[in-house]
Amino acid sequence: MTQAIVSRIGQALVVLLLAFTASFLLLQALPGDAILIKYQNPEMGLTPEQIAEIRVLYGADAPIWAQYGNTLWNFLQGSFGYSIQAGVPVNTLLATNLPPTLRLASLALVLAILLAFAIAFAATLAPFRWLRNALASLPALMISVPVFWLGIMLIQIFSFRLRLVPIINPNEFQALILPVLTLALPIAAPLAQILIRSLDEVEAQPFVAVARAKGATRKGVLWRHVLRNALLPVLTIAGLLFGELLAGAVVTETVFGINGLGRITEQAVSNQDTAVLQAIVILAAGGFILINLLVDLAAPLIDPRLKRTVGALA
Amino acid sequence: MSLFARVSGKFSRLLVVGALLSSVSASAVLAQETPVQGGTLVYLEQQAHTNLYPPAGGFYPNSGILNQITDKLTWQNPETLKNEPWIAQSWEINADATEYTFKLRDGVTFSDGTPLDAEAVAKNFDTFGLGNKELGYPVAEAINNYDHSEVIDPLTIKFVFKAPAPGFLQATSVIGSGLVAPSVLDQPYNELGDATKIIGSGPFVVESEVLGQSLNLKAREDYAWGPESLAHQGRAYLDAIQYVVTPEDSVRIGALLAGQADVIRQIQAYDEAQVEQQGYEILSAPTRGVNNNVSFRPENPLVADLKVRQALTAATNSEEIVSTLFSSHYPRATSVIASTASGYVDLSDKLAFDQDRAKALLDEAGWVPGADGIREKDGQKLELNIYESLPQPQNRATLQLLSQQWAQVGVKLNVLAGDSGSATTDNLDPLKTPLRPAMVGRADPDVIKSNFYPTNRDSLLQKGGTNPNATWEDPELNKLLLSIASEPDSDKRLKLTADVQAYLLDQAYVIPIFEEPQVFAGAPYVHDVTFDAVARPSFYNTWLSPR
Amino acid sequence: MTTLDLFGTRAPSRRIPRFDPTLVLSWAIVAVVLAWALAPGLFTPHSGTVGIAGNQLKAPDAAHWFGTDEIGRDVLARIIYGAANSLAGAIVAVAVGFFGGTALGLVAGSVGGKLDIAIMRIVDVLLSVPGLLLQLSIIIILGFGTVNVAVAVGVTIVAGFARLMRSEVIRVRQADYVEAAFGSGGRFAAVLWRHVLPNSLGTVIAYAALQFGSAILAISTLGFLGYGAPPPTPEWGLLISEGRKYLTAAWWLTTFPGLAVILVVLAANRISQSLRRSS
Amino acid sequence: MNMLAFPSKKSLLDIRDLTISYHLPEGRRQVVNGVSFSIGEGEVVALVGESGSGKTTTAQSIIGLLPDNGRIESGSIRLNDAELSDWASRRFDAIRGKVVSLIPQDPGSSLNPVLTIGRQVEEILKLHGWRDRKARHARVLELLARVGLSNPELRANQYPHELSGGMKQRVLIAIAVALKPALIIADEPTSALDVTVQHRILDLIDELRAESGTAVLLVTHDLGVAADRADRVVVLRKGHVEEQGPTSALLARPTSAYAKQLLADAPSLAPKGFRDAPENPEAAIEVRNLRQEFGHGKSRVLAVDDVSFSIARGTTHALVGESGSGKTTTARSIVGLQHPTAGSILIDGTEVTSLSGEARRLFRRDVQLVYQNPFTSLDPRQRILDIVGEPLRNFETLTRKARDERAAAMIEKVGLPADVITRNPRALSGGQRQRVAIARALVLEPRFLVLDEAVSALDVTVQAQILNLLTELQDQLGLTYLFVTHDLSVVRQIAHTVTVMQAGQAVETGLVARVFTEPASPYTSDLLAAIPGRRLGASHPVLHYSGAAE
Repeated sequence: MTQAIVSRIGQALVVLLLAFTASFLLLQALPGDAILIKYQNPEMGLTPEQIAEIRVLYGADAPIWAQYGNTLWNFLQGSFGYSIQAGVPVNTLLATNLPPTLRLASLALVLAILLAFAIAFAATLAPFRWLRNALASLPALMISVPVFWLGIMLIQIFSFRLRLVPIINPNEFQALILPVLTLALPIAAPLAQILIRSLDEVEAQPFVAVARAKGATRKGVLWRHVLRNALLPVLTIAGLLFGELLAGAVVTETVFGINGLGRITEQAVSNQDTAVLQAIVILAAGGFILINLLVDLAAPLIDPRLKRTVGALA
Repeated sequence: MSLFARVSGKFSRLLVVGALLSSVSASAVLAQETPVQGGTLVYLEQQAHTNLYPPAGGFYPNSGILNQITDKLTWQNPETLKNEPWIAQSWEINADATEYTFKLRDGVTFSDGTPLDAEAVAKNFDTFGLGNKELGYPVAEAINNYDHSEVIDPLTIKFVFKAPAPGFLQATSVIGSGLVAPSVLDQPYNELGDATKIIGSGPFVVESEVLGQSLNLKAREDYAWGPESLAHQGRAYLDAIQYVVTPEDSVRIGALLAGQADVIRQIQAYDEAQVEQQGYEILSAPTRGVNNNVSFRPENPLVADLKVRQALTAATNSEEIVSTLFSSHYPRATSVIASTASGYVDLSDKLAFDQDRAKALLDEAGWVPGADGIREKDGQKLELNIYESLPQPQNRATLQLLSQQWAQVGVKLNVLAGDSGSATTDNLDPLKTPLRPAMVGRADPDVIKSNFYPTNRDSLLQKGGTNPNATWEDPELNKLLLSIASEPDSDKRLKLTADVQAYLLDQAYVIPIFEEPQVFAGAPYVHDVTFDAVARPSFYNTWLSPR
Repeated sequence: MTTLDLFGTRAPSRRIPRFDPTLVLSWAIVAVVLAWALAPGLFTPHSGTVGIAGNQLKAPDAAHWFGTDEIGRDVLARIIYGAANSLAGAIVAVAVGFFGGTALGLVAGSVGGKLDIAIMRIVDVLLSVPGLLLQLSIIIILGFGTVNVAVAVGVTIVAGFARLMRSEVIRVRQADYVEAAFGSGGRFAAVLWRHVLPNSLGTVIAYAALQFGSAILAISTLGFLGYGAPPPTPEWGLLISEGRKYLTAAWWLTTFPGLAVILVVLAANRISQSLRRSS
Repeated sequence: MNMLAFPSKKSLLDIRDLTISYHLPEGRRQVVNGVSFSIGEGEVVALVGESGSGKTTTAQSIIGLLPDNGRIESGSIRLNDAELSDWASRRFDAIRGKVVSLIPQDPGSSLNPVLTIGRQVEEILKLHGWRDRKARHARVLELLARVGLSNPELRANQYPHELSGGMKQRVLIAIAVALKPALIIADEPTSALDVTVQHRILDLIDELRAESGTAVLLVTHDLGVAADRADRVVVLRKGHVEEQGPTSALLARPTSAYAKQLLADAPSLAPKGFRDAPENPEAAIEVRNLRQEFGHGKSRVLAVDDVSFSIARGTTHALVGESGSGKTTTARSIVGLQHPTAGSILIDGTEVTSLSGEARRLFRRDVQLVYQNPFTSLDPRQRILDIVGEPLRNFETLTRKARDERAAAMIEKVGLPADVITRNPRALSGGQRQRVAIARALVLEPRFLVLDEAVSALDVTVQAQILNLLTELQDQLGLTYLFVTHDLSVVRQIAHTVTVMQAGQAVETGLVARVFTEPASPYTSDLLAAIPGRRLGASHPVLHYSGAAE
């Protein structure tokens, strides 16, 4: 067991290193150049020679392998370099922008899970077949709506038409309602779909009939027997949805004008601020790998049959 | 001249000075109503500020803040475009405009308590005029030929120029010449993105900020040095201003109409009707600079031929663009610079829309229609690329209309959307981008030089400018531009300005489309938002009537 | 035992009748959109790219069912002409993901061993790098345009296809009929081609239909972030994202393309569901 | 037993003209059609029929657990004077477990994998009003002990996957009898279990039933089981009651044609004699000291441990044993699907264990395997003609036409109608599919055929047909069979010689007649004794071998 965990963590580190290398190469392939983008601004009135000097200052003229080595070495020491666009160390940038995104994303994930369960249970237990079918197709509708459009529509409806939640100068709680909802709905949809399918499949298992034969009610069986068995695929998918969460955060933060990792990502791509992007890739990949590692380790707690084997990533 | 907006049938209280051209009252209250002190103004900005080094104030989000927290040596009356005393009580200029001496007002302090004296002013202008390599400060665009400063006494300062600098007096009034405490200029340029580090002498002080998201200003209680000619003296009426960055157009306007904001910047022409219909007010101010235009890069062989450029000018129907996309606040361009800019001459006959002439010119130039309707010459198609410019109002729609118009004479214009990185790189390469949308706002003839001179904005990408590989240049144009920047006689300067306008259009280097305003919208209870000569809002006089 | 194991396998509670109106409707939507893509001229007299000045921002009426946009183009015509771009974009994206992912998954699942481990680590890397960031970088490298955007979206869905294909291949490989095919003298490649591939593809094709919908959404999100096809291309995602600026003045600009996307994505979802059930 | 405590003569369950149908995508399908029977208190009634006969549906309706799409169209189900046919599912909650309980078919999937055994047994007590935790716990341990599980404390804390199939079925029985219900519905309670375990489980049910006077409705496809255990038998076919009556009377003098057929086909009751041993045995297959290990280190498993036997040309050798005995592993080594750890396998002088690559592929021309499950051994996407023709494609360069002709001829030979060739396996019944599998195995005209539980998944009548077919083909083509099975009665019918395996070892090898009549090992005796149908045998003059076990 411990041996399995150790090898599992080893694999995760390999993936992380590969992700670092792949993203380094990808970012090197970007055609633009952050220094030019930042300093080729008419208001600055810099000559091409001056820009070249700045380039040397940032070490952007070193050969690729040396830059790779330097970047990797700095990363290992916990330093993510210097953002050319923002003019501050990337660590500083992350320190201010990571917490709001983490808060947004974790609340959205929690809400998504709650929503998914609510929808799945309603779709399984609703009294009429047409109602069950309608509820079961709700998630499909939810993932058919572009996230940014959803955000804008939510603002229009809840803030401007119904005037329930102010978008300008909201209090801390109000500030989170619409963004969290925007981010949560598209995440909740696939979770709900998996959960509905999973509940259906588990309900068809013989042990459910046995439990019913003991005299348990349908609801009781759903709670005591079906749910825990249906959780595993949901957990796995929830781990994989981590990436979606970041993509959603980019859009949500842009629509709502919130500072955060998502917005930083978008700006860094636009300005080709590679140091920032490299840090974000590693942070996101690390988060993804960690979450899926946790999912793997948590799975045996839900299903005792898995205690012996710890599977590959996710 | 109906450049200011007002609610029809109602009557606006206009500011005592400068009102005719640029001050707009956001409400229909009686003239007798007296301003009320207090309240917080919520101002929605489209983009976050980038850097608050005053010369970086050309960027609207920067200037919207700088204008409240800094004062300038002189105040340019938006009505007369004359420079009037502000921090400088009086000044002298020598005959050939190479020496300027300013007498400063006494008792002015920065918000950290340090005096605004000749030393401080010297430090400011030395940095603006010469830059600072170590700390990364670039040279200010508005200041030409600067040599050095001399502190005569604590309240007298003299600036010396290498060559005549007739535009300097006006330059002391622009947003880029806002005065900051000397300690600010000892910090690296890069760190001035943090608004809390900017210490000015203006009527408001930075209280707090969330970078990229919001900024709070509070009124400075001891402020007592507003421009002399303003009726309002002393501290600002508002207690505070809150800037909230709200990039989505629909969210800004929605928030205003839902009562969550008081003033918003950048309202598009199509939303104006909606705003007025609900009793809100459009606040529009002209920018008085180089008109919104597309500029040619003659280095590109496709547009190197004058006839092609002239043909494209004739193929452009700016009237249609204005009437389709814009409102009365966006007058059709009649010259390179706006009709409200100094030195303007009406050259609309050079900009006449005439498709037949365009076709004839292209035929003459050897471009004949090909099978697909696009003109060809030596197997090459007359196909041009242009990147849309995100900050300009409805630029994507404008360029698409332009593309439709040019298609009618057999020219293909591809409108490119790109990430800012690719756009920046490609826009430096005339072979990739034979055209580029441009505009500059500044109320001095220098603005033409700013836009076209190689070491400034270099709109045409000449040799010696931003494109290191450039080989093309127009020495005659550059000579004209330089002479504007250094002609001390103001009448001669205006004449030269007229010549440059004519020259640019004769050479068809640029196709002006419309005079670009800054359009704001305000709630009915917001009064007396004023604008400087180039449409930067000032909230010094602004007050909120009780709701 | 062949006894009907009815205590065990409860009949699924949400069955599909043979004639399912929602499924028929879904195919009908796809058919209409496909027809739009192939022959847009048959469905609208208006141009999809050229507007009529003076006709701008007209609310929906008899002449322009979905209204007109800011430079006087018919919104319905934009949607109809845009079908080709949107479908082509989604198809290219799914094709990249499908062929790339299927090839990787097939090799990993059938060869196994070290190659499997290596391929799956690559897939893990693809999964762990944020998809949106990958997409944006690829677009910047390849340049803007419908196909490039689609390729970028496609690359990010390779991983999902690869994992699914691998698990399907492993499932099918363990089936008796595959062993029987080896047992009756089949060579590796022949068995792969005749049995493993066809039997693994069913689920993967259902997944492809699902991804088709997601691809349309992903492309529109890129449009929103300013990485869409260049104007005046009438691509649906772009129509929604450009139209959103006019929400206060002209709701129809963003609403109708939005509905078009929602309907097609829903239809793709529904079709995917039916494909999954039948495979 | 409150409301059910009535005089024992009284009928407990009374079903009259019960008609049930399923609402399927293609329309309504009636699966139970006017079924009537009754069960007296304490009585055991067997509901016998093959797949699709409606026996399980009937049983489900009694406990109110019909699938969502199943509906009682007409008829009545009276349990102790209560009419259940129009009850909503929710009303059943009160009687389920308490008055009527269930022993399910497949113990492997009938326990919740994520809950401990103890909690699952406890649940039924909790649901029916046992509030005291301690009392519940004590009762759980008592029940587990009563159904014969050693160390109940430990078992209660274990998860289902830690128990064997037989143990799981004991747990399920504990649940079913926990509240001493009036009626237990036992739905094929032993068909997923090994024969010796089967026997013990049925004994346990009998015992507990006798103890509490509970009636049992025994749903089974196995006439032998019904014969041994039931007081009365109800024979179902296609939703109709073909015949019913007291067990002995029905078995002795069946009146309906179907019941007669069923009796004739039941292997355990088959009246045939043993097959004759070959005159001069020439060993075609020689297995010597075969050893197969799986895994390594701690998780190493010894699946086959020093097994040797030989098979004479043209005969059938049976490899018999319970699950985990190593019989299938041995068979798979012989067809070259896995490499044994040690030992040798000679087929016509060729050492199979050293074959690899192309040589192994070519060897497969001569040795073919038929799988247990005809539902998984045929590619669902191929046409029957292509399935049968595929081996030809692998080994012979024929035109498509020639190949199709040979395949079609083979299909005809195994007794399939010509019109199946263009269909998919899906469209065929289990028996037809197994014929296809045999056709595929024989199309290359191999000399050896290994049949891995090839008839176990089939209904008895179909099973009999396939066995006849195999015998015919052997006579025609001179084939040598290795027949792997858990079912001794089938061995008796088809094999000349037999090897009995237990826990990886061959405990006995010899002629079938000798092994059946004079088993040398006690294990073989156990196996023989566990064959159901002894009671039936007693009433049937021809069958006497069962006595051999005593």
